[in-house]
Amino acid sequence: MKLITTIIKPFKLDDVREALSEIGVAGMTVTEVKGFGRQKGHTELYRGAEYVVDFLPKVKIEVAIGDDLLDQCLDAIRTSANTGKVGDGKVFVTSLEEVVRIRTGETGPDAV
Amino acid sequence: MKLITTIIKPFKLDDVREALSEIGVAGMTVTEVKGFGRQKGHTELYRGAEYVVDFLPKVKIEVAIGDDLLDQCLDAIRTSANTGKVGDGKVFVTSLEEVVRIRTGETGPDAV
Amino acid sequence: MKLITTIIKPFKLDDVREALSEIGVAGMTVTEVKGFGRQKGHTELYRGAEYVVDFLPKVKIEVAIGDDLLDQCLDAIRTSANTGKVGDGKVFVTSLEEVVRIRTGETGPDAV
Amino acid sequence: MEDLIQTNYALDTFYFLVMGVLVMFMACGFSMLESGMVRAKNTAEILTKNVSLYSIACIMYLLVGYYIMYENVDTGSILPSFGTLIGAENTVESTLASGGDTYYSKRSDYFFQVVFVATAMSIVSGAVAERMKLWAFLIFAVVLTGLIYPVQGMWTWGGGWLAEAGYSDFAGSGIVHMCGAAAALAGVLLLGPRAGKYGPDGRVNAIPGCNMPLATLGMFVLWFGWFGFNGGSELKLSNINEANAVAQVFVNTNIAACGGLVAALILAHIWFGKADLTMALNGALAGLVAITADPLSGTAFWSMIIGAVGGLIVVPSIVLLDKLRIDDPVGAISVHGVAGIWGILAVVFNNPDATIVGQLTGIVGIFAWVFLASLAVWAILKFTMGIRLSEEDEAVGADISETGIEAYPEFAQN
Amino acid sequence: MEDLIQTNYALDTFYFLVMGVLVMFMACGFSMLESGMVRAKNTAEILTKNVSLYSIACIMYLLVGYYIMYENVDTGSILPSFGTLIGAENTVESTLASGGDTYYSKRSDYFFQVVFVATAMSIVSGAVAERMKLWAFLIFAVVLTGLIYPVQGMWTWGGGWLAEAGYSDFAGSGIVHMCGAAAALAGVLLLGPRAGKYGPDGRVNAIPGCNMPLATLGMFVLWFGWFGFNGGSELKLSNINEANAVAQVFVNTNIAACGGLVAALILAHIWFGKADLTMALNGALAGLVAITADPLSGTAFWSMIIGAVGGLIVVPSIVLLDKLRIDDPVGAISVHGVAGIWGILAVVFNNPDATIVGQLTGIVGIFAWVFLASLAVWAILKFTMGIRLSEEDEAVGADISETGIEAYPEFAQN
Amino acid sequence: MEDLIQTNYALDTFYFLVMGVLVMFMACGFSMLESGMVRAKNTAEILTKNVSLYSIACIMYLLVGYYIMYENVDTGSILPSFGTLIGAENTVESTLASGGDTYYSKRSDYFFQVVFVATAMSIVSGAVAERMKLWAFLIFAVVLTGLIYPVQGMWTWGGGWLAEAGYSDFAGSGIVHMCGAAAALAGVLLLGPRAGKYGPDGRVNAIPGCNMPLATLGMFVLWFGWFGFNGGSELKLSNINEANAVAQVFVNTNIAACGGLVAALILAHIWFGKADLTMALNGALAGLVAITADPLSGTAFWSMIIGAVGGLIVVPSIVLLDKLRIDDPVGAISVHGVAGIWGILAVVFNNPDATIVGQLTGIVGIFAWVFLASLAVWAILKFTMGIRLSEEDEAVGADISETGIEAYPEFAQN
Ligand SMILES: Nc1ncnc2c1ncn2[C@@H]1O[C@H](COP(=O)(O)OP(=O)(O)O)[C@@H](O)[C@H]1O
Ligand SMILES: Nc1ncnc2c1ncn2[C@@H]1O[C@H](COP(=O)(O)OP(=O)(O)O)[C@@H](O)[C@H]1O
Ligand SMILES: Nc1ncnc2c1ncn2[C@@H]1O[C@H](COP(=O)(O)OP(=O)(O)O)[C@@H](O)[C@H]1O
Repeated sequence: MKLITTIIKPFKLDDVREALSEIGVAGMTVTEVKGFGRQKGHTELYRGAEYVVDFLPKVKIEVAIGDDLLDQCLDAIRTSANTGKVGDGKVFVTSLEEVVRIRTGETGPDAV
Repeated sequence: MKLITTIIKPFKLDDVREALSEIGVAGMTVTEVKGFGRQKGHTELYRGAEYVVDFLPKVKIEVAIGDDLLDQCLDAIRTSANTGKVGDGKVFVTSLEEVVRIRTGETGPDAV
Repeated sequence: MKLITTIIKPFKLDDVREALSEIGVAGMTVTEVKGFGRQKGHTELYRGAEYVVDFLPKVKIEVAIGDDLLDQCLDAIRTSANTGKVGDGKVFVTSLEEVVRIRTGETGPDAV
Repeated sequence: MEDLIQTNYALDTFYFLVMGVLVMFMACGFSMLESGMVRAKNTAEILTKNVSLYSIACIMYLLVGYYIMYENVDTGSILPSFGTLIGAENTVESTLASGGDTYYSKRSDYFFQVVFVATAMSIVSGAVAERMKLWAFLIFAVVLTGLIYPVQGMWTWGGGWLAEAGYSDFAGSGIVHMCGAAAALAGVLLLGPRAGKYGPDGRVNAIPGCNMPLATLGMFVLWFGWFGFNGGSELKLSNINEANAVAQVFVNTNIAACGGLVAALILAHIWFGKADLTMALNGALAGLVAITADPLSGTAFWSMIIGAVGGLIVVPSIVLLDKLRIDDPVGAISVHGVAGIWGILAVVFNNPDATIVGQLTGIVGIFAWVFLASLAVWAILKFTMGIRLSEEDEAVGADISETGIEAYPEFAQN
Repeated sequence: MEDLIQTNYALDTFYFLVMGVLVMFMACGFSMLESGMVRAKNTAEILTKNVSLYSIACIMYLLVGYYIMYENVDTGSILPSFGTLIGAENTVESTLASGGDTYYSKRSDYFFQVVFVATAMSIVSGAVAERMKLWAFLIFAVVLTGLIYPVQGMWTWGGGWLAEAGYSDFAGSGIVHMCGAAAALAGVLLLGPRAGKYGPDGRVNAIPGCNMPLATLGMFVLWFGWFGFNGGSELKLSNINEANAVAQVFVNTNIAACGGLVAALILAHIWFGKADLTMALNGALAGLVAITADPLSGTAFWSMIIGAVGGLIVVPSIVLLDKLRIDDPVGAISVHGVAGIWGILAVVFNNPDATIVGQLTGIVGIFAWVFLASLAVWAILKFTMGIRLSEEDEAVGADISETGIEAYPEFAQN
Repeated sequence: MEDLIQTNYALDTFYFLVMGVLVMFMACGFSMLESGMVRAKNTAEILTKNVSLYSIACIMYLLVGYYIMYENVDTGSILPSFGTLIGAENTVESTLASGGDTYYSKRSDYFFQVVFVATAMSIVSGAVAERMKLWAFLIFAVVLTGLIYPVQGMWTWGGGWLAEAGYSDFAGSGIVHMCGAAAALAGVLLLGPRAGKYGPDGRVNAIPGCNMPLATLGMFVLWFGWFGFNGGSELKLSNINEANAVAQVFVNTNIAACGGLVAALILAHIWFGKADLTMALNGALAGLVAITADPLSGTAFWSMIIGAVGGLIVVPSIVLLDKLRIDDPVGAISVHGVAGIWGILAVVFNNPDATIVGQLTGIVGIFAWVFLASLAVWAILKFTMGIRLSEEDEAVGADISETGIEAYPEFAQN
C-alpha cells in the first residue's frame, strides 16, 4: 500500500477531492499547512512598518491506497490541482507497511 | 523503527494518549485534521440556504516507536479509539529510517 | 529521496528555515501541532479550578530532499533548532518513493 | 415666563442631543453587525467602509446636504436649491420673541439630522459587502449623503412635494431605511453576487458570517440607538403631552423589535428546523424598521403586531432575494427595504391623517429617485474606476487588497 | 406654576426614559458577558437565548406582568389579581390637577420596569448555559417574566405584603438580582453540571470561557447600564433634593463596583497566585449587586466598602458552589444571589428605616417563592419536553443542535 | 422663581450625570481598542489592566485626588494642599440662596471629574502594553490618579497658577490627554520596546493587532463617550445660550473626528498604498483630542479642519516614534500627546482670550510635571519590583504570566 501526501493550493481542495472520489478513493485526511517554496510570499505595510509573509497557506491531503491505484491517483491529483502557476504544490509517495481500520480491526488493503 | 500515524475521533484523544502512555510510549505529536470517508458529513441551513459540511473534525496522532512496540501499540490504539461507529479512523504504519533527538543528538531507538 | 519530518519549538521556525535555505533546500511545508513528551505541560487555575495543559505547541516541518542532502539537512536542523532544553523535538526520516511537482509534472529529485 | 422658555429650550435641546448621540452610536451597531456577518477575510475592509462612511456623511451633510434638505426650500418643491453649510444659531432674543415656537438649538438639529444620513448610508455597506472596491464605495457615499438623500429628505421633512402629498413617515421608514435599501439594491444589481454564492443549477450556497457575537452586539447597539432614532423624532419633549408622546414612542419602538424578533425566530424554527440566530437578529431589526414610520399613534400591543409582521416578512424576503440571485450578505435590503415598505403602509391603520395613496406616493417617489439616481452613480463608477474587486482580490479577501491589514491575523482559519 | 409642572413632568419622564434605555442595554451586557464565558461551540445558542429572553420579557410584561405587579394591588396583599396590558396614560388635566404628585408618564414607567424584568431573566441564562435546551429555556422565560417575577415584584414595589413588612430594596438587590439567582439555582439543580465539569474523585475541572474581550465588554456594558438601574430607581429628579439624591446614587453605584473589582482581584491574586480577570469582572458585578439594595443612604466611602465586601464574598462563593457541584459557568448565582443577600442585609447599616427582620423577611419570602415556583416549572419542563441536551448534542455543542449555526465558523479551534 | 432654580439645578445636574456616564463608558472604549491592537497572548492582561485602572482611579480620586484638585485651593498656587474625600453636598437653602450660582450637585461634579482621571490613566495602558508587569502598572495608576494628575488638574481647573497664566483648555487636550501621553512616554522610555519590534539594522517590524473589530468598536465607543467628555465640559445647560453652546460642542466634536478620520485615511492610502484601518481609527481619535481644547469657539467647518490637521499629524508621528524606537503599540502617545499639543495651540485661532504664550506655558508646565514625576515613579518601580516582564514571560505572553488565563483559549493561533 502507498501513502500519497500532496500539498496543494487551498482553493483546489474540492476539485482534488472530487477527482479522487471518481477513481474510487474512499477516504482522505486534510490538514491546513503553510508552505515555503519557489512561490514567494508578500510584503505588507502595517502602520507604516513592513511585515513579510513568508509562508503561504496550503492544504495537505493524505490518502492511503492500494498499490494498484497509485498511477491513477497521481494522474488525478496532477490534473485536478494544476493551475500552471508556481506554487501548485507537490505529491510525495511513501510505502505503507500496514493499515488498520479501527472500527473493524480489518488490516491491509481492505482497511483503506 | 516505525512511525504510526493514526486518525481518530477528537474526543478519543485523551483515551488514546493514556493507552499509549501505559505501554511505555513516551512521546507523540498531535494535529487537528479534517477527515473525509465513509462517515458522511452533514447539511445545515443558514438563512434558508444549504451548506454541506463534507469534512469532519478528526485528530491525527503520530508516534515514533521501536519495532518491538508495534503490535502493542496497534492494539492499544484499536482498543482505546474504538467506538464501533463508522468514522472511528485508521492506523497507518510506515518504516522510519532514522530518528534524531535534537536536544542530545541521540539517534535510532534511543531517540524516540 | 527522503522525507524529513521534524518537530521543533515554534519560536525556532525562522532559524530552521534559514538554516535549511542556506544548504539549498528550496521548499518546505509547516504545520502547527501539539506535542506530548518528556517536556511536561503546565497547570493553571481558572476561577479556582485546575486545568492541566498536557500538550505543548510545536511546529512540524516536512522537507523532501534528494538523498545527497540528508546529512547536511540533519546537521542543519540539529544546530538551528537546538536550545539544549527538554522539548527541543525530534527528526524523523522516511524514504520517499516518488515525488511529483504538480505544476510541471516533473518527478523524482528534480521535483523537490 | 421668559425664564421658563429658556429652561424648556435647554431641555428640548438636551433631549435632542441625547437622542442624537444614541443614533450616532448606530454607526457602531452597523459596523459590528456587518463585520459579524461577513467572512473573516473581508472584515477589516467592511470596518474601514463603516468608519469612513459615517465621517463622509457628516462632512457632506455639513457642507451641502443640510442646506439642500432644510434651507431655502419652497413649499411643495421637487427640485432643491443649492447652498452650503448649516446657517446661523438661534439668538436668545429671537427665541424669546418666538414665545416658545423656536424650541431647540439649530446646531442640535443639524446633529440629529446628520446621524440619520449616516444611518441610510450604513445600510448600503452591508448589502454590497465582500466584493466591492473600497474607494468606489466611498465615492458613492459622497454623492448619496451630499445629494441623493438630502433631495428626497427635503421632499418630506423639508416641506417639499411629498409633505404636500400627505406622505407620513414619522422617523423615516422610507426616508432613511427604504432610501438606504434602494441605493443598496441598485449597487447590488450592478455588482453581482459574491463568487460562489450561487451554483450553476439554481443552487444557493450559504456563506456563513464569521462572528455571531459581533453580529448580536451590532443588533443590540442598533436597538439601543433606535430609541434615539424614533424617540428624538418627536422633536419636542418639554410639556406633558410631548413627554407622554416620547414615552409612547419608546415603548412602541421596543415592543415592535421584540415582536419582530420572536416572530422571525419562530418562523425560522418552523421553516428551517433550527432557531437561526441571524434570522432572529434580522427580525428584530425588521420590527424596528417597520414601526419607524409611526411609533406614536398605535398602542403598544398594536406596535408589537406591526413589528411581528415585519419579522414574518423579513424571513421569506431574504430567501426570495436569494432565489432571485440578489446577493445581500447581511439582509439589508429585506430588513430596511421590504420591512420599511410594510411600515410605511401600516401607518394607515393607526394614523387617521395618513392615506394609502399618500403612503404609496411616498414609496414610489422615494424609491424611484433613490434607485435611479444611485443606479446612475454606480454605473458611472462601474465604467470608470470599476466597482468590483478583481476575482483574485475577492478570493484572497478585501482586507488584503483594500486595507493591507488582516482583521484577525493571528487566528487560524479553516 | 402649571407650566413648571409641565416642564418638571417632562424632565422627570425624560430622566426615566434615559435611565431605562441604559438598563435596556444591560441585555446586551449580559449577552456579551455570557458569550465570553462559555465555550465557542455554545456561543450562538447563548446569544439566541439572550436576544429571545429580552423580547419575551417585554412581551409578557406588556401582556400580563405589569398588570399583576402594579395595577389593582391591594395594600399588603400576597396573591395577585390578574389582568392584561398597561393601563391608560396620564392626561394633562389629571396631571395638572395632581399639583405635581403625578410626575412622570405611565408609559415611561412600564418601560423602566420592563427592563428590570429582562435583567432578572438574563441572570438565569448564564447559569444554565452550555447544556440546556433552547426552547425549554424560552418557555421558562415566559413563566418567569409573566408570572413569577411580577408576583414578588408586587409584594414590595406594588405595595404588597413585603412593603408592609418593612422590606427595603431600593433598586432590587433582592427583587431583581436574587430573584434571578433563585430561579437559576432551581434550574441548575434539576439540570446538573456540564459534562466533564466534575471528575469522579471530587475533582473540579476548569472549563475556560472562550472570549475574554467579550466578557469584559459585557461587564462594562452592565456597569454602564447600572447607572440607569440604580439612578433611575430614585424615580424623580426635578428638584434640588432629588437631583442630589440621583447624583449620590451615581457616585455610590460607581464606587461600589470599583471596590468589588479591586477586592476580588486582590483576593484572587493572593489565593490563586494570578490576577484572574474573570474574578475581577465578577467582583465588579458583585459590588454593583450589593449596592443596589441601597445606593442612596450611605456615603461614597461606605459604598465602596459594601462593594468591596461583595467582591470578597463572590470569590469564595464561586469556589464553594463548585465544591458543591453546582455548575454555574458565569458565576451568576454567586454574583446575583450571594452578593445580593449581602446587599439586602447591608441596608441596615445606613438606612435607619430598614430592620434586620424586615430584610430577612424579604430574603426568605422572595427566595422561597421564586425558588419553589421555578423548581416546579423546571420540573414540569423536565418531565415533559426535557430540559437537557442529549449527551451527543452537548458534546458537539448547542450551536449546532439548537441554532444550526456556528458562532465562529471560520476559526480553527483546538 | 425658586421653583425654577430647583428645576434648572435638576436639569444641569442631570445633564452632568448623563455626560459623565458617557465618559465612564470611554473606559470600555479604551479596553476594546487596546485589546484589539495587541496580540492575542497579551489580551487578557490588557483587559485586566483596563478594568483595574478605572477602579483604582475612582477610588484614589475619591480618597485624595478630588480634594487635591478642587478643595482648599489658593488661587494661582503651584503646590497642592492635602486632604481626603469629596466634601459635603449642596443644601437646598444654600443653593436657593445662591440665586442660581450654585447650579449642580457636588456629587455630580465628583462623578464627572473622576471619569476624566480614568481617561488619562487609560491612555497609559495602551502605550506600555505587551511587556509591562501588571502590578507595577497598577501601583503607578495609584500614584498618577491620586497625585500626579490632580496636582496639574488643580493648576488649571482648580484655579491654580496655569489658570492665572491664561492657559485655556476647555475639556482637557492638555490636562487629560497630553497628561496621559506624558506619563506613558516616561514609562515607555524606561520600559523599552517589545521584543522583536526593532531589528538590528534600524528595521521596524510590524506587530499587527489581533482583532480589528474590537479596535473599531473601541474607537466608536470612545467617539460616543467623547460627546460627554466635551459636551459636559460646558458645565451648564439650562438656558438658551448654554444650550446653544452645548449643541455647538456636540457638532464640533463630531465633525473634528470625521475630519481626522478622513484625513488620516487618505494620507495613509497615499503613503502606504492601502487604506490602513488602524490609521483611520487613530486619525479619528486625534481629531477628537485636537478639538478637545476648544470645541466651542470655532465653527463646525473650522473644527473639521482642526480635526483633519490632527489626523494628518498623527500618521507621521506614529511613523516617527517608530523610527526613534519609541514603541507604542496603540499609538497613544501620538494620538493623545502630539495631537493634544496641536489642539492646545489651535485654541488661539478661534478663542480671542487665549494667547500663544499662555498655551505654551500650559504645554510646558503640564508636560514637565507629569513627565518628570512619572519618570521618577516608573524609575522607583523599575529598581524595586521591576516593571518589565521576563523575556520568557513576554515570549509566552502576559496573559499566562500575569493573569493565568488565556483570552482566546480555544482558538488556534498561527
Ligand atoms: N522540498 C519540499 N519539501 C516539502 N514541501 C515542499 C517542498 N517544496 C515545496 N513544498 C511545498 O509545496 C508548495 C509549493 O511549492 P513551490 O516551490 O512554491 O511551487 P511549485 O510546487 O510550483 O514548484 C510549497 O508552498 C510547500 O508547501
Ligand atoms: N484512504 C484513506 N486515506 C487517508 N485517510 C483516510 C482514508 N480513509 C479514511 N481516512 C480517514 O479516517 C477517517 C475515518 O474514516 P471513515 O471512512 O469515515 O470511517 P471508518 O474509519 O470507520 O471506516 C476519515 O475521516 C479520514 O480522516
Ligand atoms: N515518540 C515520539 N513520536 C512522535 N513525536 C514525538 C515522540 N517523542 C517526542 N515527540 C515530539 O517531540 C516533542 C519534544 O519531545 P520531548 O520528549 O518533550 O523532548 P525531547 O525531544 O527534548 O526529548 C514532543 O512534544 C512531541 O511533539
